[in-house]
Amino acid sequence: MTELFMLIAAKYNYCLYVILMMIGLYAMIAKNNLMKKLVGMNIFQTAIILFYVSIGFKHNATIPIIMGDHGHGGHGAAINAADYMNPLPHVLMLTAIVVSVATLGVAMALCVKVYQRYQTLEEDELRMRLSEKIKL
Amino acid sequence: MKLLSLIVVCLTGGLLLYGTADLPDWGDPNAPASLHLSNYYIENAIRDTEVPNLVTAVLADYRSIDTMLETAVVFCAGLACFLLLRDFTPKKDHHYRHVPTGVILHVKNPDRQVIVGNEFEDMDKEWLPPDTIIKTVCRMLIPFIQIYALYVVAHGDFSPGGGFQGGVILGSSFILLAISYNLKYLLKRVSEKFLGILSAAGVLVYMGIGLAAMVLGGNFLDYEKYAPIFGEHHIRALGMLGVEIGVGMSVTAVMVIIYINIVSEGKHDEGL
Amino acid sequence: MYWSINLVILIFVIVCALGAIYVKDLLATAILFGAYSFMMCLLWAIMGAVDVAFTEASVGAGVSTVFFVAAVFRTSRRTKD
Amino acid sequence: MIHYPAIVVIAPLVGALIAGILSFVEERYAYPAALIATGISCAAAVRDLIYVAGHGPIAYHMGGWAPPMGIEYRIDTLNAMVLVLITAIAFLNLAASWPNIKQEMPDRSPSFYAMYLLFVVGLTGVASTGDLFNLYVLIEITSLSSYTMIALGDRDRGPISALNYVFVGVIGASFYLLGVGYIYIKTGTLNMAEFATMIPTLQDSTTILTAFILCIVGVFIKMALFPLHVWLPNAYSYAPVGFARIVAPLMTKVMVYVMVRLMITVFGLDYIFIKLHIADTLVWLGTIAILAGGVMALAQTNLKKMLAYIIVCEIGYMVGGAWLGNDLGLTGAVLHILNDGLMTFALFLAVGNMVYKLDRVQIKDLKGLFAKMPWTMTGFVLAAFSIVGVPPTCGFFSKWYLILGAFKAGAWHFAAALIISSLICAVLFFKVFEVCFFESPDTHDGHGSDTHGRHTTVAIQEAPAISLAVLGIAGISLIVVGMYSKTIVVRLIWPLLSS
Repeated sequence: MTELFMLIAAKYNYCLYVILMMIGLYAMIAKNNLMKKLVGMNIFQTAIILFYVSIGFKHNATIPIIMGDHGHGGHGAAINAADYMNPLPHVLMLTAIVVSVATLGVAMALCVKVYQRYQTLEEDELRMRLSEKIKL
Repeated sequence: MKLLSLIVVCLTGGLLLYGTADLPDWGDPNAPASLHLSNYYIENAIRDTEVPNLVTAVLADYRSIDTMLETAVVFCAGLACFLLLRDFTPKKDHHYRHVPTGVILHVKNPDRQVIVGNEFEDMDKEWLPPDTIIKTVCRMLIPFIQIYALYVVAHGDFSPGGGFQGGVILGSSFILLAISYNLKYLLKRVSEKFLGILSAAGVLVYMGIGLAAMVLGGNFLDYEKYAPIFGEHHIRALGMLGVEIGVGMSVTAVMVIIYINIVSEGKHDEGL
Repeated sequence: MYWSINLVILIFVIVCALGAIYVKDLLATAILFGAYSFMMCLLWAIMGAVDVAFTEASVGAGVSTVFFVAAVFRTSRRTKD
Repeated sequence: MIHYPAIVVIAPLVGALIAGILSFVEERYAYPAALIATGISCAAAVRDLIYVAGHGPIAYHMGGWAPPMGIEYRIDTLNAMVLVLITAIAFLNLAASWPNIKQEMPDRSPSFYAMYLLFVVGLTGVASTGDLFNLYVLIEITSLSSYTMIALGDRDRGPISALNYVFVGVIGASFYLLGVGYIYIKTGTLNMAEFATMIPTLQDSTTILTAFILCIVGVFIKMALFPLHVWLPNAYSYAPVGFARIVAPLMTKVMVYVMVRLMITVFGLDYIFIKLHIADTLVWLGTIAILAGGVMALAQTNLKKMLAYIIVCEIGYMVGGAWLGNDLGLTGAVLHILNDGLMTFALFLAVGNMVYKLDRVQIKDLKGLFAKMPWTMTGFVLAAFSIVGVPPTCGFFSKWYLILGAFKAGAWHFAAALIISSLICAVLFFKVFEVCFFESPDTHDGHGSDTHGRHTTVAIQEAPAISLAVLGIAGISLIVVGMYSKTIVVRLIWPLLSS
């Protein structure tokens, strides 16, 4: 049992991002209101960003900004890679956050347009009004 | 329906949890992720680009095509909100408030314009009493937000920050102006045409820097090729600064475009 | 030292996420969604991703909450479930 | 220094930005700017193809950095061919759909062209990038621009189908991003070629297995394979015609190209077919997709919905063919990307002309269309023959390779599904022809047949000349590609599989 606990303790960050992702996925599928689905979508995307950022983390390492004497043309003391965090996941996640905001903005515009046409954002009322429209 | 989705979600969750068993431990320095590529970045970024902030160095120089496509995504979102929501039908009725007496005029036909001078004040349908505290505080606050935003854009090389964050802060200062006063007040100062052109111009600045490198003989977005023009010293840092400014321009304009179109449903008359 | 702060913040994050989904009123969802983004920004600042935390704070907590409230202003505020 | 790989992607982006600015400044020049941009991109893609066919793959280092550090655009025969397909269809479609867009959205057509060009940027980028994360950003550009353009179509159903597409598309793209994360955590690199060299040492780690499953599921969702196709029929049938003509032939086919790229270069054929045992289940999935797509298409009354379900059926061909496990099947799948793109483009061109004139696409409203629109219908018939698989047209040859591959791999169910679906397509299209050809057009409905088929002389209300010209080009290209399919296969596809 302790081996399992050690396994979980060593990688608890990766287990927790799965829980967040599942909350987001559940909200996207099961929620009735379109805006709630949008919140679920954003939680889903932020959970993946959490996974990426926890890849770049190193114990007792500082933030990936090289300050002080190394700064002038690199002739300073040799930079030891172990005491700086991994910059690459941070770069990827800057892009992913801005993509999720852009998608959120477009989806919001679509929600407003749906509300303009059908005066509701509830999935079941929408389905009813859609089927009514076909009959007439 | 809810139970079915719960089962699906737990199933995928279980599969992913099973997948995490083989992952390297969280945060140990010699996990494969932080050995191969990132060590190169940490050790050589200073020598290649003289930019202390590694994230900006990788963002704007090693993987600069990523960031350009990223700015194209932001431009696409701004264009999308313009395309989807903007409707150009003129508004039928207008509300004017006579400032000295507080009488409200409700002008029905659109061609009878009332000059919005010192006496008459233009206002939205859901008229809110003019809250002087919010207006004065915001009027004082906004210039400092904008200066801070420009600092964030310019200082991306040394401290955490850069084009995206600075652009969003600058955009939110305009949004604050629209919230504290009303949307027409903002649109008088920042017209929709200016925002549309600014958002496209930002990405064009980014692209121009890349294409000029191509004309000068290097590959696309290769800042090294500017050396004969701008001198050898700090050439990549200069290239990155130019790119960050382009990103900041387009992100600012797009955030304001999205806000204006969502809040006024495309009619650009009344807002939050 | 990281271990404990991380866990506390992660619990806050999950509570905000569940709250944002289950609360009935959309404006409350918007505020909880902003809190969720802010908690994520704290989490990333602790994990050393300073640029990402800055972006998430300004973009996630800042602008998307404004878009959310603007969209709720233009649509309805009550939700059934 | 050949810059063509960069020009193919950059030209539409410059065009999109200039069209974006022009839509505020000078609305008249937005359309010509868009035309020039796609023209340049198409010329650069053709130059690419000629160069690659001659001298082997190009590796274009973006920003001057070597591959693992910087991003690299690798162009080999496979994606040179797909790039030419994308840019040619983009250019022709832009020329043909000018009247349609003017009719559907008179007040905002310049910005529509800017969004259209962004969609082309995304597609060309997806087809030419050699970096895993860059592929995700490009998929985001394609999906973001297709969400908006789908919502601009039908006033009532457009936004809802676009919103459903947003939710499904985000789940698909995020699964792909998660797969790339699992790859990165295990190997530390994002470059496809470099990851392929690392795969042999990590063959049996579960992380790489989960990474593969996540990437493939993400691509399947974006590709609308059968169980995950729910968003496609609504999205494509309620989209504006000008846009449906480019998203229908290209979006799903480019995703099939991404799947083939993941199979061949990223994960490597031996890892997939020897290590994993999911090849035959995926062939079964392809078979089910073919049959279900065909059956559902039979039940449709709306012509556009019927074509959308035929796309779902075609995707089943390609997925099944690619996973057969032998080179014949893979050749068939890759050739089918090219052929199916052309066929669907020609079909939607014809449908676009009909919608331009009739504005209703229920099958029962298409009475007497042969008389009214002879040229459009000939194009439609040619494309229909190609989908069914009549020899001179290109559809037959790719189906031929797929069936050969199926026999060689002993996948009888797949071969049977191929033949049955050809029959189903035949039934589908003859149902449409019967309505268009034999029922007389303008008699009051109901007992129109008492004039026992006397053809009243009906005024020919043809679609505008430009659309007909493009339809003609598409039709001729169907036959030409059919004729030259042998050379295409030998020169382009086999060197790829041998490596």
